[in-house]
Amino acid sequence: MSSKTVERVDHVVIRFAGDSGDGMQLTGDRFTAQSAAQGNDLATLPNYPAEIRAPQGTIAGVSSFQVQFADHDVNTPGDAPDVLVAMNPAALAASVSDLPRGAIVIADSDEFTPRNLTKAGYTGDPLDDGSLDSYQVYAFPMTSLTVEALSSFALTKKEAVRAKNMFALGVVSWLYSTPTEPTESFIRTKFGRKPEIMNANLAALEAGWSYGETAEIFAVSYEVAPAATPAGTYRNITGNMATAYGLLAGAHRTGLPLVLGSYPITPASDILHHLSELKRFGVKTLQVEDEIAGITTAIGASYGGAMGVTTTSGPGLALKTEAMGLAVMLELPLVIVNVQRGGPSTGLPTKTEQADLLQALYGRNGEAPIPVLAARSPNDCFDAAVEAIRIATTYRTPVLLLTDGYLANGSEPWRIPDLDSLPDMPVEFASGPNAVDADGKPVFRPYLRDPETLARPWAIPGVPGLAHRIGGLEKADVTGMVSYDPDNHDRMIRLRQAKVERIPVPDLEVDDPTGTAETLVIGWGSTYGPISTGAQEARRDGVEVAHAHLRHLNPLPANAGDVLRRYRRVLVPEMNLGQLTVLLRSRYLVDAVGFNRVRGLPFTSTEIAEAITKFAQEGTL
Amino acid sequence: MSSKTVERVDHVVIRFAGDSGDGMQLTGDRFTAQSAAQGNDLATLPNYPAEIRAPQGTIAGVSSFQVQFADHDVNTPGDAPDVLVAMNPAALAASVSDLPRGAIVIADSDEFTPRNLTKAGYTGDPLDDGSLDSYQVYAFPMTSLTVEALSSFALTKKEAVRAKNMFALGVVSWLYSTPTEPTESFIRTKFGRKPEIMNANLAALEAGWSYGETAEIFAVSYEVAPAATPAGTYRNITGNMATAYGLLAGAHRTGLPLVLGSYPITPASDILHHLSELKRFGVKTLQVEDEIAGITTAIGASYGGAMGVTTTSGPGLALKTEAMGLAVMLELPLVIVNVQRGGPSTGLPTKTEQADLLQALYGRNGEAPIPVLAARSPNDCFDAAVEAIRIATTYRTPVLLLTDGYLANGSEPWRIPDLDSLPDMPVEFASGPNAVDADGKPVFRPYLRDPETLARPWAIPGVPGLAHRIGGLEKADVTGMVSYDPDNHDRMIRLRQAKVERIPVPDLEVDDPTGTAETLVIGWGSTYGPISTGAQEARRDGVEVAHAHLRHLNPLPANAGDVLRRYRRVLVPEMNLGQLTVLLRSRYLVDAVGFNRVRGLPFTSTEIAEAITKFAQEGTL
Amino acid sequence: MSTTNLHLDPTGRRPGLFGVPTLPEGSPKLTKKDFTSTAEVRWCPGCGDYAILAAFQSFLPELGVPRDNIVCVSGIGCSSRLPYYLDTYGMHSIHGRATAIATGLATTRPDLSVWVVTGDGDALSIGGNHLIHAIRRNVNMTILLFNNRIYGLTKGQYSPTSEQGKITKSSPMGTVDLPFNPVSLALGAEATFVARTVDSDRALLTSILRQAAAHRGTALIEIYQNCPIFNNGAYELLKDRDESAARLLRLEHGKPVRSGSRGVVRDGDGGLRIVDLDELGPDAESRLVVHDAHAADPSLAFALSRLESPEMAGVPVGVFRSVSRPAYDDLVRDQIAVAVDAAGGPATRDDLAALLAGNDTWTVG
Amino acid sequence: MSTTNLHLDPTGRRPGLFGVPTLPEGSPKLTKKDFTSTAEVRWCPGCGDYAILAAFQSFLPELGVPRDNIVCVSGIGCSSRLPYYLDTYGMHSIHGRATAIATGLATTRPDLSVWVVTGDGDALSIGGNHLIHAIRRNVNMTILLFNNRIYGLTKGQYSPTSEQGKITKSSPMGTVDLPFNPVSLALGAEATFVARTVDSDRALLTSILRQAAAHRGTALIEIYQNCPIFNNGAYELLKDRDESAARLLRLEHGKPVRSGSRGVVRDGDGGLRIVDLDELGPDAESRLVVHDAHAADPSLAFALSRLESPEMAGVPVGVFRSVSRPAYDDLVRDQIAVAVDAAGGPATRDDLAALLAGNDTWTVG
Ligand SMILES: Cc1ncc(C[n+]2csc(CCOP(=O)(O)OP(=O)(O)O)c2C)c(N)n1
Ligand SMILES: Cc1ncc(C[n+]2csc(CCOP(=O)(O)OP(=O)(O)O)c2C)c(N)n1
Ligand code: SF4
Ligand code: SF4
Ligand SMILES: [Mg+2]
Ligand SMILES: [Mg+2]
Repeated sequence: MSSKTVERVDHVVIRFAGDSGDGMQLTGDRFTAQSAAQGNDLATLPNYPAEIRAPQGTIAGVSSFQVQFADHDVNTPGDAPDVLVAMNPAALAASVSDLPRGAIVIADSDEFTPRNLTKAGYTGDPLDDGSLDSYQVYAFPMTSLTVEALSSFALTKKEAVRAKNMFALGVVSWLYSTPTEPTESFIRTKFGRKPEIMNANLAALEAGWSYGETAEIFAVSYEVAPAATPAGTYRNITGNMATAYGLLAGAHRTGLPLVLGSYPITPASDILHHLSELKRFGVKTLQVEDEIAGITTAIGASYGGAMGVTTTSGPGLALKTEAMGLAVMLELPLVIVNVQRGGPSTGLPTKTEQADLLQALYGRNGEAPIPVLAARSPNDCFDAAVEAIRIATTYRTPVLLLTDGYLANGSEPWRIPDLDSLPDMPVEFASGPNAVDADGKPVFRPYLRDPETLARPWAIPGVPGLAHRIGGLEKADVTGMVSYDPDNHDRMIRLRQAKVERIPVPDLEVDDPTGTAETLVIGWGSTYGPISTGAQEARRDGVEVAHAHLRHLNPLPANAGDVLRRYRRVLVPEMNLGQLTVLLRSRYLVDAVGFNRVRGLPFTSTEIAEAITKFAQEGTL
Repeated sequence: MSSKTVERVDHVVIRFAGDSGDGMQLTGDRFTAQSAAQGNDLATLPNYPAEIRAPQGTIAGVSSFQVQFADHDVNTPGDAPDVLVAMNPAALAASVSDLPRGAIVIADSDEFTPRNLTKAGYTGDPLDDGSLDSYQVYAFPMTSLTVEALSSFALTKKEAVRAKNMFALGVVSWLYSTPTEPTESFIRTKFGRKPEIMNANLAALEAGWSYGETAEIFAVSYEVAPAATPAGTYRNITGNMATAYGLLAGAHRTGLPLVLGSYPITPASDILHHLSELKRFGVKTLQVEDEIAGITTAIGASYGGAMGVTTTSGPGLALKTEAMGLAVMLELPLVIVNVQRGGPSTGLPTKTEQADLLQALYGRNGEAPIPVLAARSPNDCFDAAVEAIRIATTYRTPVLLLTDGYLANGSEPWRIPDLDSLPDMPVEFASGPNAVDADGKPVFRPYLRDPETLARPWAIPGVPGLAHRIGGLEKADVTGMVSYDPDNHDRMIRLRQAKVERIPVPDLEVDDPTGTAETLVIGWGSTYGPISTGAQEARRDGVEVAHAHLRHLNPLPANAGDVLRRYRRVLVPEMNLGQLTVLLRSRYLVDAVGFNRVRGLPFTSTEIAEAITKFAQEGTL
Repeated sequence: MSTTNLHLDPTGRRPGLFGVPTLPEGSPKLTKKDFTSTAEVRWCPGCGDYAILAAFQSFLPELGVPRDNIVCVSGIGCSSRLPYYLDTYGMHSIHGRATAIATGLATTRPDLSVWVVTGDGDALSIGGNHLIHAIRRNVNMTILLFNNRIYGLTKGQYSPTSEQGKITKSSPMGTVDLPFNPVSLALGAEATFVARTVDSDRALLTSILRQAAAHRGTALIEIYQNCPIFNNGAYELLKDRDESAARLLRLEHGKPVRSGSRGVVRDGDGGLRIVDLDELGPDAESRLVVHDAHAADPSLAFALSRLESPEMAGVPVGVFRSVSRPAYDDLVRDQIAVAVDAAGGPATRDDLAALLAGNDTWTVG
Repeated sequence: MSTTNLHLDPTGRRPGLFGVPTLPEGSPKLTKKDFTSTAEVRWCPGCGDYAILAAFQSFLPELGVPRDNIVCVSGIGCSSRLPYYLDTYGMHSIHGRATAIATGLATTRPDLSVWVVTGDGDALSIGGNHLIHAIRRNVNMTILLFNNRIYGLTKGQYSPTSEQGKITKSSPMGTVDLPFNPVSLALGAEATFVARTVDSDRALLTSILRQAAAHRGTALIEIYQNCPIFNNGAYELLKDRDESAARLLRLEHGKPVRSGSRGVVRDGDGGLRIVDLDELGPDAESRLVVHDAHAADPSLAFALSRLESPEMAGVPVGVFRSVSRPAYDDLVRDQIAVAVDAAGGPATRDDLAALLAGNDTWTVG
């Protein structure tokens, strides 16, 4: 035990950055688990190139993982890193402009070779030339230190070098006093069948920690106390995993088997991967030929009495729109998960964005209303997925759940829910006649609606006596026969609309600490973190601002209009050109003003705070 | 010449109705041509079942064609027929509720057999039982009269019976004094190679005319004087044909060859049919495997330097949305024609609707702005298609042209334009470097924009020295390289948006005869006829109302906000649940109120007039 | 005719209707009428679809399956209206997607007998991809492909099976696209069961339906169907009594391939050829190709499929190929069963709770 | 090597590059470098795509076509990034649609040499329909299908060519889908030119590219490509020097199909079989199947395509089929030429005016 000072800090933002091959996502992920395990609250932002392997050593090839951990509630991965771990010059070059003065830079000096410096666009060596003077730079030869530490193992040089990320993790773990046990047990599980590699990784981790402790280069080390989170058992979870688990748990509560029809697409594929691990739970995952088959196999599954789900991202959603119209006409339960990414077209596949809202609401031929909801944080994906299934099964309708690339890959601690706390949502299939015909004979009317929910019966094949035909042509009210009757069409259009509009959704809550704010900032989806944090920052600067966040985009909460009209000024930050703004303005005729950034990255809380401040004071941006 | 009275009337609405096999569309079409040839203004409404042949004799199997012809400007096919030609009981049953008191009913009594009456749902014979007492009923055995008239021809009975529609046309032509020459020459051309059939049809037509003249059953005959239309040469044209010709004429003015990639779909297929007849004009039509191939082959054609076009209807548009995003990213000219039909899903394929507006505006992943325009009448499809090509080529952008089933199949007289009167819109391909690089070397920058139009150069393969790569990933400004840079993405999103927003479109014109109306009725697309007529009717009833009609839905005319805000009340009739209403409210924050009917049929001018009157007086509907 | 039990699995190899319930012992036999819905049939007079519908309705009682366990999924087209006329569960879906919908349904419900009705446009144009993928996966469904070589419902444009040079509304100078041969395409896509028949040959269609029902996996039946309105007489040569005898090569497993006085022999270039038997001399019969529908290698079936053109000189009908390969949906269910077994039984509520918790938890408070 | 002139049409039959301009007489020969763009190549170290790119860039100068008349269209996938690395016109389009885009382009521009680069997912999964339709139409394009039997770009899910039982991120218990054999599928879709090669065999790839370029219509080249990251060693058996000699059956037109001590003979069931030559006795050579790439009937080519499985015991590489059939885009243009000729020349402004007027006009005023 060394006797160095340990300083308490309330939050830290660390960015691990290196070449795509350097294992930075894993490193960040492990650090996150460690910090979570010691009870910090946290939020993460993985960021990597669209190529599998962009050219080594270049800025385009940099992969990074940022995590903010704190002794209090945090909702964003932080705007500016307090610590940058730069495994090569390109990683430094890509991040340096994000660093605040005084930030710590930990660099692998082995990698600062002339060749790598040139690849990163440096003419000199930043570790030497004074250009980093405003930071605390700790450069040491991580690669060779790792290789040296592993010299006793039967490894090739390449294999030994590959463990340098664990060395880096060891150093940072020491620096922030985070326990390495979770990583150790992870390494044991992951490399259980390759003991040499397992031990080497453990040794590298250990070596990094010892290096921090003994090498006398760090003047102090830090400690972040656990956050005062509600009692419960926690785990760390990404949005995609939470979505997968939410779908499973939702299906469980309905009693229906879960069937996924899907086609891989970044950043949604992990939902497919997670669900395909759940065969034990009876989950069927059909990886099919394209997105159209994804949704139509799911429709086939729902028709058969399963909970049909399809998952995709932007371009895939575009391909599903025709079949979504069929699902509207069939009035069968279906959940479509769209993990939004940068668009238009192929756009920025690995980046985040929220520009599919209007597509979700309106992107179908004809009047084809679909409930739309959006998750606000990685772990909220779980609840939102359960809610999507609840709505789909209760109202017999396709439901669109929007998440995004940031939620999908970002992670945060999640209090593991008690299954009994989930809504109870048993499903009843039609089992017999539900009407009588003109002659008083009992008959089955597939489009006779529940007067309260307007849901039609769900009559699955195999039930004696209920055989009926459904399809994409307009249906006659009640009987479900094909009908070209003008008045019937108008009635059915309005019934389908009413069914969705009448879904009761929770009132919009407003966070308005003083109760006297005249400015409302309202958002939806993954901007919850930056907006709530930004609002707090603005309040700290003396700006009165209220914050409301929409989960239900269709239907909107009944009180939304009242809320909006209560404020003199309404600001709508969105990672698009103003899509919620369109919705709110048209619905409530309030002069909502958009604060729009479409950069493929989440907002920083600082930019939100600045926008709020300016808008609250000047009424414009 | 008989000496019966000929009465002048200013307009007449005739509906020809019969079984799907009775040739009513042809009959209506021919009568239209005759009336057009004598200089009447007119508008038509064909209406037929979605099945190729719905069961004979049933109401579901009725096919009808309605035409209004007049001695003045008319914009609708009329609300209620003055004359119904009913070739069988089902045709009568399907139409009788639309007839005003005193209307003329001409029926083929041969078809009023017990079997047919039952099929049509009659328990008695309406020709006998007094139920038609409020109409002027002329029932005579058209079938046997036709067979008799053709007894000298070497025809089977079936062949002879098939000519009864010409007999009916002859009768009606006599009754309204319309010249049969256009029909005669049509018959000669159509059956030129089957002289027996040709002569039989001519004879049946003649027999019908003579029957009217000699049979003493009609007390009077009528005459509708020519309308005072602007000087020029006219023809009758349907919306689909006008669209096809507009595309050809537009391409002609740009100097580009026209290439259509399409997949058949009702009611858009006729555009494909018309264009596939135009090989002589160098038009290439590729009927491909699906709608996605339709748009992507068109993109390939545009990339190669042709005017790429794709045509479809609702469900097909839904399938094209992903590729529309690609076209936005590529910034290449492309015209997408969407002939709207009843939705959602397969919906009502042969019926009209205008519920694809929001899909047109917003139905793509990411921010993917596309100019959208809508034709207002069958012949306006020509001008709108020319305009679509002008915008596509000038701004290097996909353009969406909306028509609908009513326009597509409806027809009206069209003053044949002088080709020189069409806008001049030559296209210049890039031919050499357009910039210099850092070293002063001339280089080609595929995304360097024209400062005025923001269009990028159109550099087609084959031009030496301009080789470059484009694609669906985000492009770097100016260079067009792939870029994941956050600021570049934001900039490009805004540039693409600005390019579309800055397209100059003509100001919105308002028809406000007194200049003092406080109520504005505003519409778009094919509702022009019923709304303008309805507004006139309302004015006749003393209601002051202004009418404006949008052709450009994106971008909207610069003065649209001013216009809307000038009126105390704004009414928006639409054949959907209020899609333009969403747009106007969100854009201009005016409390526009929708008047919505989604019946698969055009509005009647009467219902518009009533809505206007109520809304102008009470402020609500 | 087959006496296989279509439902039970005594041998370990699953028969066609494995898992689908049978009618209760002693319950009255179903008849064609039981399979006739009340909806009015809306095809044109003379349409070949009528004959197919009638044969199908008459055949269905043979399955011995309760009506309610039969589902008919279709796309869009004249042919795709068929589900409305069948008094079973049915879905008239969207254009081209019936096979994908049926894939989802079959995988979800082993107790259903799933039928797909589609047209040449629906299956081979817009739906081509789903078709070939269903076939390679071998999903339990029988596909009735009504091939009238035209788009009927949209009023007469050429389809992917229209002969080259065909004049239609969208090809006034004749088409330039070479048509697909659906049998060859299916064999290229790893089909386990492919057959062809003609609308008017009820006996053959019925026998093929029977064999298809006995087949586990995807069975594709191409049915030459006349569209009197837009493509009348497309198969006239095969319907004329004299002509058809000469032109139709009725495939029977284990029998030489022949038709009247002509037979099929191997050709020099690796394919097959139709020759007059006289030409072959005295041992003609023995030199004819013997049909082997169960051959592991699809090459013979493929070679037979090539005989159809040009101009229907010899058109093989019957079952080209019928081999056994595990069905996709069975395998999906088997994997789940294995996973459940391996874990010691179906997942419980606690298992779900454990899953949600994972291995890396911490507890607060 | 072929000495055909790829550009001119002395015989009436259009050669591969008919209509595409040649480099001006005497202009300097192009080299690989001329076809190398400045974009950084972004594939993983060791990816098979590098070798294919290099072979392709080295081959292109042979065409004698100005760089600017060459267009490379791709879909989405690792492989589909290739156009960025080629200094020609190029389009990296959307997933699965490259063949359809190329169809539009080829039909519009007879003066371009059109190449499509695609992957097993891009071409056979989402793009399967466009692929088979391009093939049946025989549109002028050469398709390089990089088959690594995996979805590379999306990080390792199984593809339609992954072997059954393959464990991937989306198939933790192994896949249950039977893979496509791309050569069989193409032949079933009426292909006129189909070939197969291996990324590492530059000579073979180059020779196939040469033959494909000489072909008029759609040429499909399946290239076995290694993905060291997500499916390493998929073709290891074919790359090992000893193993590959035994396993690769190099198809050459007019030559017996053999590999080392083994050869291909006809099998009883209509297909082909690989046997040891010793087994065949003294006249072994003469009993081997002789490859006929130009056979009008695709049955032999199809039978050869079936040899690939199981387990790559004998994998035919080279050109399976190369036959002449008019290309779709030529026919489209020909029809236009005929229509123009029939009308006495290209339509004039007056013809357009007359068209707009039609036959049924009236005049007011
Ligand atoms: C997405 C979409 N595109 C196009 C159509 C129009 N459409 C309906 S059926 C059909 C083709 C029908 O041909 P086929 O499948 O051969 O059936 P048939 O009518 O000949 O029985 C087409 C193009 C549609 N309904 N949906
Ligand atoms: C519409 C759409 N769906 C899904 C994707 C995601 N995606 C991109 S490439 C790809 C598969 C790539 O596999 P393959 O074609 O074999 O190419 P490889 O990367 O192996 O070279 C997928 C599923 C996409 N870009 N667009
Ligand atoms: S159009 Fe042809 S296929 Fe369709 S119903 Fe009529 S006859 Fe049958
Ligand atoms: S993931 Fe595989 S196919 Fe893609 S670049 Fe890397 S090695 Fe090549
Ligand atoms: Mg058909
Ligand atoms: Mg691949």
